[in-house]
Amino acid sequence: LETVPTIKRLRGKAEAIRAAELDKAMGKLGDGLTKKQMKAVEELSRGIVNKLLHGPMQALRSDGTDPSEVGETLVNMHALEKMFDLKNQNVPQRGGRK
Amino acid sequence: LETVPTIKRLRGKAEAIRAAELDKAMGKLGDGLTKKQMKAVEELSRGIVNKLLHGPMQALRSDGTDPSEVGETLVNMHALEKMFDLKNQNVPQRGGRK
Amino acid sequence: ASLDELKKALREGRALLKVETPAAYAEAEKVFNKALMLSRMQGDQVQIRRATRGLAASKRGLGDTKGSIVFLKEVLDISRQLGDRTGDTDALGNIADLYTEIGDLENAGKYYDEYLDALNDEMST
Amino acid sequence: ASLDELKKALREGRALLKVETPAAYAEAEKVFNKALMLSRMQGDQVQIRRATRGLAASKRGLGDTKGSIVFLKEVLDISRQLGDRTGDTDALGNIADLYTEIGDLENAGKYYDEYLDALNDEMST
Repeated sequence: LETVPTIKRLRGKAEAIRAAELDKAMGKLGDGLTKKQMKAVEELSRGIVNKLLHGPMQALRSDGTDPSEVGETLVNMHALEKMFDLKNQNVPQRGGRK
Repeated sequence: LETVPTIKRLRGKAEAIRAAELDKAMGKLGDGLTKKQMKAVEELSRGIVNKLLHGPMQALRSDGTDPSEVGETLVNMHALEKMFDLKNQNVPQRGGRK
Repeated sequence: ASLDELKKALREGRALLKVETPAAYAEAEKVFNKALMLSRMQGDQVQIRRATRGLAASKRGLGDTKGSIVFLKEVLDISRQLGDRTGDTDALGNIADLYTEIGDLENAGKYYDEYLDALNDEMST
Repeated sequence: ASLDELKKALREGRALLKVETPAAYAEAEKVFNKALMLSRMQGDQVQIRRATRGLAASKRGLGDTKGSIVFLKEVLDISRQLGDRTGDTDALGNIADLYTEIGDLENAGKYYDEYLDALNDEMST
């Protein structure tokens, strides 16, 4: 269960990247898009993030009964925290700096 | 250096996802887009992938002198291979099934 | 006329959410409550779901984590009745995030599992 | 007229690359060679770079890994002369991929490092 907050942080990080890139793109696309087109662009951004991060998020879940599986999940957690620089992200339980 | 092929596989996996989602989006967007708009959509897809994967790719590089750093890089490699399901990807050196 | 009013309320509520200030969230909550009432009068489940989603986001913005979870579960219920799971993946992920925020990691894990299953279904279609 | 011919060749070459068959890659190589000649006549470095990129992609499609690397390094040289690094990140990543393919992991690692640095620069601007 200790890997659960990491899923939230990873989702938060990905969402921040997605929203920033989508904003940038929408600025360049201008107002000429139809609602349907805007939805397609938004779905593009979500689709890429979801497909890329499904594996890493899944790697943070284990049913907690098999000890070796739990160990692997913890290794994955530490690896992902470091790779995605998730430690400094604001999460209530840790009370760290923003 | 043994982590190098993993970078290629990770890039390949991400590019396949990006290209498929971009294709899907372009189909929905129709032919009404200007060249500039198409470029913005394409840049959106690249921006998300690059920003998301820079950390994991960086985690596969170490200068190979500090033994503990090398060890960590190998741990990252195994974690990423599994998380992103990179083992079954086609890479010449491994000669595996596609 | 009532349908126009409903659509206007939903639009206004979504715009308020983007302001991201406590006052705007409070105003959004009012507007979405009105939208919920109007959509119930219309008996349109899809619009009811939209208003409920707006209320969940308003509550979250106001720091009412548990309130937000209640509305998001309501969203899942409506989807089940409608037989249309659009947006459920997002709702599941958000419920899990909210449970994480209040330290209920047991429920968070349960909802992340449902979220990952839903993502997986989306990916294979 | 020659500029039109050049642009047409570049367009045709790119379309051929998308076909992804050996015959199309061979044809693309011819077309990009023509584009390279035309762009040199124009003395337009940006167009020369485009043609060179096309040649690198054609070579790669034809399985000529080393040939592809040569053209991609040429692309980097042109960029340096132009003082315009557009597309260099991509070229660096591709060079590293190609070195990986031929088992030269030393050079692959070197180019991945440059690629990651370039990505980092892109991200901070």
